[in-house]
Amino acid sequence: MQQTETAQGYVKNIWDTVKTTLVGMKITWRYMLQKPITVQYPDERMPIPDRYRGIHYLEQEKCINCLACARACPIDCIEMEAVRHGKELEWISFTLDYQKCMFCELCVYPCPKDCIHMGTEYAFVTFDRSEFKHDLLSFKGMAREARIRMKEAEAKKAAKDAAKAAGGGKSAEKGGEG
Amino acid sequence: MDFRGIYDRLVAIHAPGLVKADEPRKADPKDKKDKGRAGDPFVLVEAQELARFLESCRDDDRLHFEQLIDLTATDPAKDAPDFWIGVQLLSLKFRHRLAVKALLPKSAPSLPSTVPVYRASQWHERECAEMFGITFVGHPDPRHVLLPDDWIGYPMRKDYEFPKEYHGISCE
Amino acid sequence: MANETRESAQGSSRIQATGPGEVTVDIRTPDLEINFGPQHPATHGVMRILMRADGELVTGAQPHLGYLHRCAEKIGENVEWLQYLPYTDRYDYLASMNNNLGYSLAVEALLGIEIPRRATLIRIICAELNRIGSHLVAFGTYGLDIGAFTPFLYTFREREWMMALFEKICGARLTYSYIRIGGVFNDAPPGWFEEVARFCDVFDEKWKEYCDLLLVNQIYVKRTANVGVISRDMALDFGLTGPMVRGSGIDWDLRRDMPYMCYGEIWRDGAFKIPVARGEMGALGDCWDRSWVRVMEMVESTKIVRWCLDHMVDGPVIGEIPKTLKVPAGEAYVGIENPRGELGHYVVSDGGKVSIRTRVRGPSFCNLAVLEDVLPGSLVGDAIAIIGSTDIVVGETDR
Amino acid sequence: MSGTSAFLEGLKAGLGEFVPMWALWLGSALISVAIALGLISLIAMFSVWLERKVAGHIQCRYGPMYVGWHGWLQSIADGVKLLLKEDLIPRDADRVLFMLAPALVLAAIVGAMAAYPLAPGILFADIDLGLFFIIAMSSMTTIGVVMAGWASNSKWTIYGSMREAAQVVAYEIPLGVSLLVPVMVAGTLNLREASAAQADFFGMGWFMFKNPFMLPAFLLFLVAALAETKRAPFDLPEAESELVAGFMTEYSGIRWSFFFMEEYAAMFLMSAIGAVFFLGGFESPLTHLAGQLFGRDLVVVGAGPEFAFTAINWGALVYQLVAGGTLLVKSFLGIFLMMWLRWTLPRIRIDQVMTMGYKYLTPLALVCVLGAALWEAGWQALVRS
Repeated sequence: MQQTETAQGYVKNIWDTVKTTLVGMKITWRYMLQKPITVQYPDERMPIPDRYRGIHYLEQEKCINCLACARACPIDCIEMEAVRHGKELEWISFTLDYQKCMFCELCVYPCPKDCIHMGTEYAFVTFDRSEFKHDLLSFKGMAREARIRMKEAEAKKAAKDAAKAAGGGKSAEKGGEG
Repeated sequence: MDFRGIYDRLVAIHAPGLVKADEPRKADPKDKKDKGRAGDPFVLVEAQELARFLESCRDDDRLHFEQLIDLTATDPAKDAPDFWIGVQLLSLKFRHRLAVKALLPKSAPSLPSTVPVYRASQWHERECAEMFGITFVGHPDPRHVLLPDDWIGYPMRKDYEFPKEYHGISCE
Repeated sequence: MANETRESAQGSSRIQATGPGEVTVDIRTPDLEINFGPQHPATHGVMRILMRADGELVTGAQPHLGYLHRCAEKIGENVEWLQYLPYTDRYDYLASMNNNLGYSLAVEALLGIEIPRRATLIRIICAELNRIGSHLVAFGTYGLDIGAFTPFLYTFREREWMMALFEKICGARLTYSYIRIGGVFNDAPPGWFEEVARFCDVFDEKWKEYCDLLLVNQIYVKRTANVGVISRDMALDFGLTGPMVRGSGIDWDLRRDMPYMCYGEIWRDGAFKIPVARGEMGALGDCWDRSWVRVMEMVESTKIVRWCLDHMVDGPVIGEIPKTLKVPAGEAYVGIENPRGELGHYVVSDGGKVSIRTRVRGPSFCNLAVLEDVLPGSLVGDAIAIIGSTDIVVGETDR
Repeated sequence: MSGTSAFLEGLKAGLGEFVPMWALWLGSALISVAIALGLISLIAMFSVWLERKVAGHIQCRYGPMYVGWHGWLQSIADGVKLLLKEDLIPRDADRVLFMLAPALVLAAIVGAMAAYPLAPGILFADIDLGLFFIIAMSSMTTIGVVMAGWASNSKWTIYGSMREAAQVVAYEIPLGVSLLVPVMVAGTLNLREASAAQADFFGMGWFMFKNPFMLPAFLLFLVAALAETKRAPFDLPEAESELVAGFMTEYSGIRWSFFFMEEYAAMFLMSAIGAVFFLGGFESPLTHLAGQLFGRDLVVVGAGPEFAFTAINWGALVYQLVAGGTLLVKSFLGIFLMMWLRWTLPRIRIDQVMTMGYKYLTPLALVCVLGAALWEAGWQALVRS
């Protein structure tokens, strides 16, 4: 449509324009009659693959509070706190700041117990910024099993000590203490 | 041409400012302190001669470095005396690369601009200037490129102190 | 050069006295200064171009960057080698896989380690798929800049599939962090390779459609041919790379000319070609040539993917990498062929856990510099076409 | 005599001396304006919905789906939203012109609507210069657009309005000239009469088939109409990727929606003109059939001076509805064609728009007129001999 020198070019210009327009219209017409490929989002959702990197979830029973994930995190958004009672842990917090988190999955790989995972939940919406600091713990304090195990371990230890005291007969006071 | 060939050619044409070649080497088993050097070989040149060196690299018909791919600076450590100026040259004709490195004293960070040789270095030099505080003498457009015009300090230096606030916006 | 153009553009409106009794009249009107961006539909992000215009004629342009500057290089000096990986996703966010690859290759060059072959092949598949995705965006949004809305959504339809493929293999849709130092994060899930093959088959049909709908459309041709011509010398002088340099008729592709990974092997097998513009619709190096190169590169990428699928081997996907990585002292520069050009990573290590310099040579940054020279003398509508044809990702120009 | 004045005469006769004639005129004028405005709103709403659906399906997506069946109430929801939005006027804008511009645009298109025949017997105004009137009124909108661009005091808007002015001036010529071809065949500028002239061949005697130069003239008209209504590929005044939103960059809320209504109403009018002058207007086999079955005239004008109309032929109402519906369907087909083109083609550059207008469309349209005139003359000679 510009700088046409020859009559031939003039006609060719018109011809090309009409032809390519019709070709394009044919393509769009074909698609208009097809079923759309989109889904109506909140009602239907696309399937989420297994490896999806969404909001984390923690297998708290397995976690040993080793801080490997927190160290691996490039932006230090994982913070955890737990009190150790012998072998058992009393959980206080395990927070992930989703304002910072960039879902890189680097925290998942170094875990020795394979207990932190990326979940499939992705829509994490809130009106308050502080809620983005998400606590991954499913319970605070100690698990019932852990408590039982601790009790058992203590009892065992006490029994052992008692046995030792009885066997050795050295210190009756110590046995009494346990 | 491989690196040796390029270096020999540079020596043969008396490229201005050429100091030496630095090639990766294995750690010396006898010397405990020597860790060796990994990575790519490069040639070391004098910073003040850098532009002329690049010109001879570009114009030599055996080297034929048509393109300057990258020009950057490095601040190796807080207490290091020098900046490193690193240049990557590329020859499309002979399919070879050359890494050029120049040491620029931190006390006088100024060197002639390479823009007359390669226009590609125009923005790279602007970036270096604002990030490291290196003056490229003769640069046609020495404004900031990435940082705001009123930015204080040279962020890519190792001794850079992060600002507490910027125009009232807290950076904490 | 901008000044010269401005002078010549305005020279015509100056009525010069030619003899005695005449006076010189200056009927120049002041140029309009337009702030093109940072919030503008055609800047592909937040970039600002200060344009001077004489009516519809652009007489000067000055790109202003930095609106998306996120200190990627400084961060590189403060986090560990492995931890920097997610940040590489974020400069060229349309081709994250390629960024991961470039960084990983640079660190591996320092480490001097061997990558398992399966990992290499998966890397190439991912990088090429991502090249397709990136060019789809480039082509689609270019159509959008020109004013065609529909091809944009068609290209995004295919890109959506590509992203779904990546979602299956690594769990993310845009910032993959999948290719890591030493290999790739995890092996492909079952059935993934078959789906990739299916994607390639479908794509072979679809790209012809884009050509019919947009690339050869007469309006598109007229809008892009002879517009924004970048000559050979200019392309070399400005250090342009990738489709920009191939669009100027220079036969150069790092995958063939400086092969990394096993691209050399694929090239020797004759699996792919390098599309180089021939100036079919107008002057060599115009916008049409660049968009043509991009479309053709997508086709070649599917061939590379097919080759890798055919030659896939079993085995591990990641080499032996210690948990806290210490990289031997030294420096390395590795440039790879990103969808936008040569993405260079210049890494310097002093033998520690943290690099002392991570330099990113973003192709968009270098390709953008040419605008200052190309824009003056074009129309405002052309300016958009030219900016679009450089296919910049602002995340990469600003890093 | 036009329908309205016949009706008014009848009313006057009926109401006798109670109401003065000027009040009747004024009342009917106000009612007409209200109907025209309502019609424009309805057309705009339906067109917006249609546009979104067409665009959606062309692009493999659904378009609006939630408000009503397939989102058919979406436009109403949007309209309510636009009404409730904050009315923004930029600080440095020329307030008077800024507020006047959308009103002027809307007023011009409402005025143009007056010549649109709802049905052969139901008209706002049966203007003998109907076609001329519509084109003149719809190019009035350009003044509003230029005004908007200037008053906004923004560089993007001034670009938009500059382009609009240049473009409309360039395309008025081929538009008018290409319409000369059917006008020549019809021998009238009146829309109703032009439509009636195509009633032969069982309602298929469309001008399109009556002259070999009609098809190229129609294509030229189509292109010129696209440019005239600022539709893609000629949407340079808006050019959302270049000029943000062109002349309406600074507008929001209800003022912005006026521009939108104008755009769709102008599209509708252009399509209607095309339908009337090329594609048979009211006429189709169905209309023909309805006319045969129920009679055509709505008002059977009596003979006596006391009673201007003696009876209303209610059966003819069916015919009127069918005829009006036919035109409406044809107009919307035209709108659909415009949408289809919009979602297929890229945008032309401004100098190419000018080149196309002056170097391609105008000469070609002139050739068409010449050819059609020669053909008509030859045909007439043939018939006579």
